This record gives sequence, structure tokens and C-alpha cells, in this order.
Amino acid sequence: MNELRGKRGILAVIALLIIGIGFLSSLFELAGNVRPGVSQIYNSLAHLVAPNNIATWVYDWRGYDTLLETAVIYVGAVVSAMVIGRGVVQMKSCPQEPPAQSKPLEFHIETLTVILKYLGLPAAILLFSYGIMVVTASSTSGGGGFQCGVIMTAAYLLAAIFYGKNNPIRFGKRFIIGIGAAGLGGYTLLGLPGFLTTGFWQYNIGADVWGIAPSIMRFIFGEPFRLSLVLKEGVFFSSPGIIPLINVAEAFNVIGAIGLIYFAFIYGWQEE
Amino acid sequence: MTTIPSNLWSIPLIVAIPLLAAIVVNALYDKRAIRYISIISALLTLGISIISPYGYHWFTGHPAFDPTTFTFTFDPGIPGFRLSLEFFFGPMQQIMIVISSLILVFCVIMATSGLTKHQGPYLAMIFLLFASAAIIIMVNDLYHLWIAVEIGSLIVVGVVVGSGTSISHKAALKYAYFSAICGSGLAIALALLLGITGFPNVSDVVRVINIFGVGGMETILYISFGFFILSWMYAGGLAPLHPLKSEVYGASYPHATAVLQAQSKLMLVAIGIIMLRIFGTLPFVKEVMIFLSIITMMLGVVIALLQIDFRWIIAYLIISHSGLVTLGIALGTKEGIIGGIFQAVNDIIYMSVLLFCCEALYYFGGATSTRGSFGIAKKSPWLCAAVLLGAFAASGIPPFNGFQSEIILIQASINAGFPEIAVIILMVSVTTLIALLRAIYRIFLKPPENEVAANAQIPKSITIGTWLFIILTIIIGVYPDIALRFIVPFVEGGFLP
Amino acid sequence: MTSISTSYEKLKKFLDEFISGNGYTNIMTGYITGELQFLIFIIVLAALFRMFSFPLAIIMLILVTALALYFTPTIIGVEKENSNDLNRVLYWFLIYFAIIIAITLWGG
Amino acid sequence: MIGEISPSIIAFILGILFGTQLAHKITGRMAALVIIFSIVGALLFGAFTFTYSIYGGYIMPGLGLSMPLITATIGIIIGKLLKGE
Repeated sequence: MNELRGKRGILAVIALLIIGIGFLSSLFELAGNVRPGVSQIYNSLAHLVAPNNIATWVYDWRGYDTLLETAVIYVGAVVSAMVIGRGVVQMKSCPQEPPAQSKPLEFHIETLTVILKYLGLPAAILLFSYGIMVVTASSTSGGGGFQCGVIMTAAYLLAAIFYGKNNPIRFGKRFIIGIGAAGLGGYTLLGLPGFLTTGFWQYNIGADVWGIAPSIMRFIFGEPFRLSLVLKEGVFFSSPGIIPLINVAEAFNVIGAIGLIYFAFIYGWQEE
Repeated sequence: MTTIPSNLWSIPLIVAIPLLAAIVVNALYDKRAIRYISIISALLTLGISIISPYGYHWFTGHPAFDPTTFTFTFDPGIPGFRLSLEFFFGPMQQIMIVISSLILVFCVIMATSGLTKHQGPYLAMIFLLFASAAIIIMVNDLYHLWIAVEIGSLIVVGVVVGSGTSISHKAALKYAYFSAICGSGLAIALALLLGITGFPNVSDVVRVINIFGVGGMETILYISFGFFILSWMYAGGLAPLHPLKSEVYGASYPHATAVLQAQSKLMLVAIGIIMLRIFGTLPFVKEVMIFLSIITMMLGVVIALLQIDFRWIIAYLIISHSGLVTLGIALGTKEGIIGGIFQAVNDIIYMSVLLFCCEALYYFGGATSTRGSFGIAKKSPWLCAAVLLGAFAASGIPPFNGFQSEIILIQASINAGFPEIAVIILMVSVTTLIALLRAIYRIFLKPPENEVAANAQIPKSITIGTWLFIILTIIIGVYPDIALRFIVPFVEGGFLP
Repeated sequence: MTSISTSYEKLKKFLDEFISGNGYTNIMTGYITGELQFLIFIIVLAALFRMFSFPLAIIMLILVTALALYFTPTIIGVEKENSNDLNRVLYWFLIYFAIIIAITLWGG
Repeated sequence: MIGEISPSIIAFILGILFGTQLAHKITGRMAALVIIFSIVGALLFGAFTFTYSIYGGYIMPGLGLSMPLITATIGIIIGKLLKGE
């Protein structure tokens, strides 16, 4: 921190003060003056799509934005594994210093109590089924895909802590990479039915708010998730369309991504 | 350009094909099929961007809301508020994406032929790098803008880390550190804009600000502009973040640097134009952008003079010439913006020539340091000719393309009332030549003092790529209208038709 | 005040500390060119301040010229400030951001 | 409505998929324990909102079973058996 001592430090503090005053005064001005804008229109239309406003907004109203946010997780995992040593490339013609290869962590599991030893596996299994429940619930409640992935990989981490190298959840390299690829690829390809039939990428042909999809596609993608909403005003039928499928794809992607990070950091990455 | 559809078929494919290619090659990891899949996908992207018509794409198929009649419409000609987020593919986007995907094609061929076996993840990063560049140049809404900058910076880290050396790890880590500051800064800027306007679409934001004003809340706009500038600096490597960005350029393989620099030029143009559209009418905004550009230009070229490695000289020159691009946009006049975008196109082309030549030096055993002299001109006279022509193009010597865009920029700055800026542009181009010729003399021309590989086989892809881009520089230099007819209608038509 | 020839001597002395042998003349050329270029650049940049106000530009011009000539060779300092050390980049980043906010918010 | 069953079916398929990734030996007692736990868990989590039938998990006001949790657990055990070892 030598760079920020003395005169430079004082200047940096003054600079920070200026930035802070400017930023806070802008927030102060904004307080109470936020314009609702497009969100009014969104709110008036949301009930047409699904009983779930959050999932609708995230997956139905935003386009490549959500897809690429999913891809950010994927890229983060691939880059993390690259730092560990997966997929480091060298010029064939010009030898360089050997790439970094990380060693696996050392485990000490002798101190494991009997309870943990016998209940660890059931706990991991129940966490798995909990994660699956969360992702299937997403058609009626907010989000789900990301949470499912995090819960599943938490089970993986838990089992790794309990059992070390003899991890009962043996996510292999190929399974992790494959499920991540299936997730992100599946998410991308789920835009294809809408693209081919209506011309709009990721158009939710199951819900079909604007009535531009062919009825056969509406039946294929909408019917499996159609729910009846019994409200005071009467009984309504609505379908989230492709949103539950996107949620499953998202869950696969997150399991692949975070699983890859855990795998690479716990067991290291050696090229066979 | 009679009808502009709101569901142009090509826009999603330009992003989805690289994305799917990245997923597939990453999963294949070390199979031979990677080469064919990646080359085919790159060629597909190039083909689609060449044949595509112009238009919008409204993702997820939600129509626009017409505030005058309170109806929904799929017609983009009506000035409605866009419910869904949109991309726009126009003439400017077309030429930018075509040239970037041309670079992508050659980069992929070079990478698959010249690198060791486990190249899946690395190629995936390069595809995603192109995808982020394509998104940012087409984007017309705040959400996609943010996510493109965010994923773009993360992928830059991946591309650099891919070479696995300690210097690239350091460069990547430092760059990633600032992505945390600048990425969240851009998020704050966009949140403030969303707060005072209520619309995520850039055209809607501009319209709301023009029609309703900001109600005495200029402070918010200015703070938003400040954070915007940070992400501009970061994405394009403007001063004071140029040491990090130039390290990134220098530490990755030259073929990857070619895509990296194309991506950052596209980011500079796209974010710069969005800033001009939103904040352009505020006082002091253009001045700040002009000063930032000039400082970047001069620091880049002066530091390039001090470097002792050909890769780092090119890295700093890329930074310096980014300053030329942003200068044109910052001037804010039509002429200036034309010059800036044209400069970006030319810059991507001639820097690729230099970088491909630099890649060829790896086949002589990595002789890129100017401390030794290798006499490569004798072993490969054509490579020497190519790098000299590339240097001439970079320093704005007629009949190459650099001359055409720099003359537009010089005229634009004189017409805007800043003859000093014209002087600086001239000095930058002269100094570029000095910096490059220093290295070229030591590495190529001087009689050899150090040994290099005797019979180096330069792959055909490098030779073809280099000469193709040299021919492009000459064609655009002699007949600039071939590029300007894409750029001028975009600017004259009020940014978005 | 320093003349060009003494500036050359100083640069040579600075370079002698870490460079020897082959690269010497080549690197010296780069440094002395960079030095001259940088001087001209900052003088032109100072003149550009007339876009804010004319008297400010004159003051800046005189000040910058005097300071630059006094502190030659400046290129050593430029190279040092250009380091990729994270703290230094962060420092300049903060200064730039503060100046941008100060100019735009309270400049008018 | 069919939208009330399909989550359970998806959960079952996903359970089989992830069940194949288990390597440890699972005894019959452990399987029974896990299923009982999952039923208890299903009671705790309750049925999803907007489900109105027995197969959706809704039994009576205030009492519902989260069917996907149970089917996922069964799926995991079946997946484990399929993989053998």
C-alpha cells in the first residue's frame, strides 16, 4: 500500500470525498422522484403470462440479457478452471514456461463423527431432492433454476467435506462439463421454436400472450404446464409456457458451472 | 431500406451461433472435431452478417406500446415505447461485424493449427469474445449493454489466462479486479438512468429526456455520465486504465489480441455513441470525452516508444489509436463521428495485419524482443514486406486506409474549431511510424546477431490472412467510399433510422 | 531550466543504470523521442484549455511549459506513473473520476 | 390440470439422472429412511400455490404434500439401483 501513503493518500481521500458527495447528492435527488415508466405496462400485462411475475419478467420479457447472464456463470466457471489448468494452450512452435497445475486439496477425515458418517449420505440425497423440488416449483413461484443449481452443488460440497476423496456424489469431469453444456445449450435452443414459428427469438410460444404462435406449438409447449387459478373473480387458466423448461436448463447450467469450480478447486485438474 | 422489420432473422443467429459453438467446443475439449466445428461456425457468422438485411429484433416478441393511441404495435416505424429489449442491425453494425467476423475466421484457423491439444475452452472464449462484441455494437437497451460489458470483460480474462504463463495470469487478475469496479459502476449508471426515465430502451430514454426533461435532476445525469465514462475507459482501455488493457493485449497470443482489439474498438464506438445520444446535450460532456481521448492518444504512443518488445509496442499503439476512435466520437459533429467510426474500422484492419505478422514471429522461436536483432527479412522477405506495409497503414501514409480516416478526423477537428487536436493527430501518426520502425528495424532488417530457427514454416493461414488484410487496407485507402457508404447513412440518418 | 542536451545526458545516465550492451542506442532513441513528443503533447494539451476559458489556457500554457522544462527529463516520471501496479492505477482512476465529477457537476 | 402433475414427472426424471451419479452403497434401511424423511419434508413444504387437486399435492385446507420432493427422492433411489455397482 506504499502507493497510497503521504501526499497521494491525501489526494485520494479528497477524490473519494468528491465522488462520494456527488454520488450521494444524486441519490438524494432521486429519492421519491423515480419514474415508473415501462413497469406500469409490464404490471398490466404480467397476469397474461403466468401466475409468477418474477419468472415472467426474468425469462419472458428480457431476451439475450438473461441468457447471457446465465452464460456469465458458465464463463466464470470455465475461466476459473482455466486458471487451475484446464484447457491451457501453448504454441506448438515455440515452447514456453509450463502452465500452472494445481494440486488437489489434502483431506483429513479421520476425525469424522459417527453421526456424520452415517447421516451424510442421506442428507446429500435429501438435498438433491430438495434442489429438484425447487426447480420444479419455479413454474408457480419466483426463480428456481439458479437456486436449484446452488443447492445441488452445496450437496456436492457437503459430501466432499464429509467423505473427502471417496465422495459418494461422484460427479465426473465429463458429467459436469456435459450437464453445463446441456444446460446453456438447452437454454439457447429453447429460443429456437419461437424463432422458427414467429420470427422472435425466445418468444414464449407456450403462453403466447400476443396470439402470434401456431396453435400446435402453443399446445406442445403450453399444455404440460397449464394450471387453473381459482380466484375470487373466477377460475382462470394460464400456462407459463417454456419458462419451466428454461428453469431446468438454467439449473443444469448452474450445476455444471459451480460443480466445475468446486471440482477443480477440490480435486485439482490433471490432464490424463 | 424501404421496410425495416422488427423481427429481423439474422440478429439472434449472429449471437446464438458463436454461443452454441463455444458450448460445443468447450465440451469437446481436445477432440479433432473442434477445428471443423469452429471454422464452420465462424464462416457461418461471417456469411450471415454479409447477407443480412437491416432491421430490429425485439426479443421475446413483445410489441411496442404506442402512447398516442394506447395500442400495441409490431411496426418499428411508429414512435412507440419498446416493451421488449431490442437490437438494431444497420449499415454501421454490418461493416463492424463483418470485419470482426473476418478476423474471427482467421483467428480460429490460426489457433486450431498452431496451438497444443487442449484448445476447447480457449476457442470457446474466443467465440464468446466475438459474441460480446457483436452484442455491444447492435445493442439498443440498457440491460443488454450492461451484460455485454460484463461478460465481455470476463471473457477477456479467460482469453488472456488461456496462454497459461505467469505474466498472463497477472494481467488477467488485474484486469478482472477493475471489472468489479467498472462493471458495477456501469450498473449504477444504468440504474440512475432507469430511475429518472423509467425505460430500459436507449431510444426511449433519449425520447423521455427530450420530451419531459429531467425535472431539475441534472446531478443524476451527470453522476450517471461519470460512471458511464468509467466503463468506457475500462472496456476500451482509455487512460488511466491503459496499463492494464495494454498488458492484456501484450500477454495474450497475437491472434487472440486481434479479436480482443476488435472487441474493444466496437465497445468504444457503441458505448461512445450511446453516451453521445443520452448525455450529448449536457455542457462539459464532450469536453471531458475529448480530453480523455487526447490523453489516451498521447500516453499510448509515448509509452509505445519506450517498449522493447514488438508485442508490447503494438499493444500500446492499439491503446493510442483507440484514442483516435474516441476522439472522433467525442467531437460530436457528424464529420467527427464518421471519422471516428471509420477510424475504428481501419484500425481493426491494420492492427490485425501487424498482429498476424507478430504471430508469424512465433514460428521463428518467439523473436519479438527488440533487444536482439534477428535479420528475419532475409529468411522471410514477404513477411518483412507485410509488416512494413502494415506499419505504413497504421501511421496514416497514403494510399493506405489509415490516411483516409485520419484526414477526416483532422478536418473534423479543424471544422469543430480545434486545430490543436489536428496537430496532435498528426503527431500521433508520425510517432506511430517511429515506434513501429524501431522494432521492425531491429527484428527484421538489421543483420542478425542472435540465432533464430533456421527453417521456420509459417502456416498458410497467417500468410493469407496478412495479405488479405493488406489488400483491404489498400482498397479502403484508394476507394474509401467502400467503407464510408456503410457509415455515412448511419450517422446522417440521426444515429438510428 | 534544462536544455535538450542536458536532458539527453540525464536520460543516458538513467538508462545506464539498467541497460547495457546491444539494446542501448535503440532504447535511447525511443526515450529521447518520447521525451520530446511528450513535451510537445502537454504544451498543446495546455493550449486546449481555451475551450473552457481563454485566460486559463494562457496561464496553463506558461505554467506547463515552465514546469516541463524545469522537470526534464519528464519521460522517466511518465514511465513510472504508467506502471501497472494496481494501487497506482487505482489512484489515477480515483483522481480522474473525481475530476470528471467535479468538472461536470460544479464546472458550469 | 396437467400442469399439476408434470412437475412431479420432471422431478422423477431429474432424480433418476442425478441418482446415477451416486457412488456409495445404499442399504434398504437407508432408502427407507430417506423416503420417510422426504415425506415429512413434503408435508413441511406443502403443496405449491395454485394447485387444487390430490395429485397436485393438495389434500385439504392447510394440508398439502410437495409431490416433487417425494418423486425426486424415489427417482434418485431408482437411478442408483439402475446404475448398479
